[in-house]
Amino acid sequence: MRSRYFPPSLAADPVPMRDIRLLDQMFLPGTLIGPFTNANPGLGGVCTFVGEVRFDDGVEALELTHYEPLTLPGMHALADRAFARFTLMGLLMVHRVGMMRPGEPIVCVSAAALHRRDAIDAVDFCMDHLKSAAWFWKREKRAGEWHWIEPREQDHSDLARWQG
Amino acid sequence: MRSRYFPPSLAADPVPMRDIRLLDQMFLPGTLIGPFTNANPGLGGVCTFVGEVRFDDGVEALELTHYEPLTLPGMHALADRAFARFTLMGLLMVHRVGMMRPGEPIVCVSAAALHRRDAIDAVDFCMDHLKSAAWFWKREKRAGEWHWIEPREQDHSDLARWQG
Amino acid sequence: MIRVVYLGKLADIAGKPESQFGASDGELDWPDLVEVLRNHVNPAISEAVEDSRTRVAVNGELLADKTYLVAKHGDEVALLPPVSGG
Amino acid sequence: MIRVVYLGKLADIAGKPESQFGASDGELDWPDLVEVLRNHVNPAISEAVEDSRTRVAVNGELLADKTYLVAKHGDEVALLPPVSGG
Repeated sequence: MRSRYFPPSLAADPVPMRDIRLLDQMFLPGTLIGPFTNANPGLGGVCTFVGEVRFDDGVEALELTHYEPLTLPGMHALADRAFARFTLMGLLMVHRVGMMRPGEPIVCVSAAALHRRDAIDAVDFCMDHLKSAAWFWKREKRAGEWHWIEPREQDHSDLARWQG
Repeated sequence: MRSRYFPPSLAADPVPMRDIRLLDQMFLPGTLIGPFTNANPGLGGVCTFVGEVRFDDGVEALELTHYEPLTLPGMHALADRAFARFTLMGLLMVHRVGMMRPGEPIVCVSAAALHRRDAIDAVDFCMDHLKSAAWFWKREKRAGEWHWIEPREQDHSDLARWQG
Repeated sequence: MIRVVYLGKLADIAGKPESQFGASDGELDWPDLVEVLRNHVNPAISEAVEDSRTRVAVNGELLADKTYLVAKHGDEVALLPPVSGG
Repeated sequence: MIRVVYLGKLADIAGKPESQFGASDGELDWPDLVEVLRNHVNPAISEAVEDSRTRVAVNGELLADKTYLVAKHGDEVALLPPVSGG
């Protein structure tokens, strides 16, 4: 292993960079990721996942309800677990709430690390756990009527990947 | 499973979007990822990995040599394998060659898919295989002298993850 | 008064986003809550909160076992159905 | 003439990025190449290309087994050391 040189700005501030937000308005992921990357000088890699509201058959809109006393603490607790599990320099986790149209970004998770395995796995881990950690309920509007989206089996198998 | 609605632009052009480049000049990942995302309407998620030249102890510069008759065909063959293995809408794979300074982006892989598992796994797969697929040789300059970087054991274990 | 908040589709089942209940002795336990929901809201919401997948939080703290609920005057009780997939 | 290209650190070992070799009968096979490198470049490059991890491409096509090399006039033979980690 080679030893690492940390640029002065990082050496002076070894606290990992954490940016966790709930937004009730449309956002542009690029406006978050650029500053996030620049806030982590000396990184080896940044992995970013952006989820958008899909153009599912006949879906006109999607609404996300959350319970504020649980959502943000849940996202911070998930960030704590990601920082404990992976060697990260920074973590950005942004989630939309409220009403969205197909094509709009709904979630953006970005992890900066010295090594790419940590960055990629941290994003994968956060995405798999975000729904169960942050208590979002979704309903979609089809033909003018709202329908709640039920839990899926896939969510459980996603979480099982990280056990043991 | 819900059926999917594809917006007209996608339905008219079902060929997956592929953007593979070798660049011998500094690039800004954001200027590639925005247009890439917009070129894939109807996507569910985009995963992007950007690798930067690390600030390793005393490293002043990094130089990547490649062998042109193998590099670009190697990257296209890797893209073929990613499209065969994952359900992707688009794949962007950009790699720097030539001389770079610490902090400069060296690689950017971005995958767009209907489902996040495909997008994340495709980026992970491409990053693990890029070095063996594309024939890059690296040397770094320390105290004014160039030193070749030897293969690492980690690279073999990265590839073994995708076997079987 | 104790504030009860209905999340996700529980709000549709209750027909409102929240209710306020008084407790004669100042405390509301789990059997009290199930009964007050059945009698003062509707039987469907009472059944829905008894679903094993419905979780309960008091003042933002999730209960490991909702049947141990003890809500006091001024508390906020949130009724949380399973989160959505997709 | 046959063009031989040295990639990565092989260029340092050879002391140049490429060489041109003639072949008396118009063809150069693997033993010919190893010998011509030893006699006309230096012994170190000859040993380096014999390393099992050094691969060979002819006109951009990787050889599955480099010892089956047959290079003809006008061909480009690339000598490829293992790619770098990191």
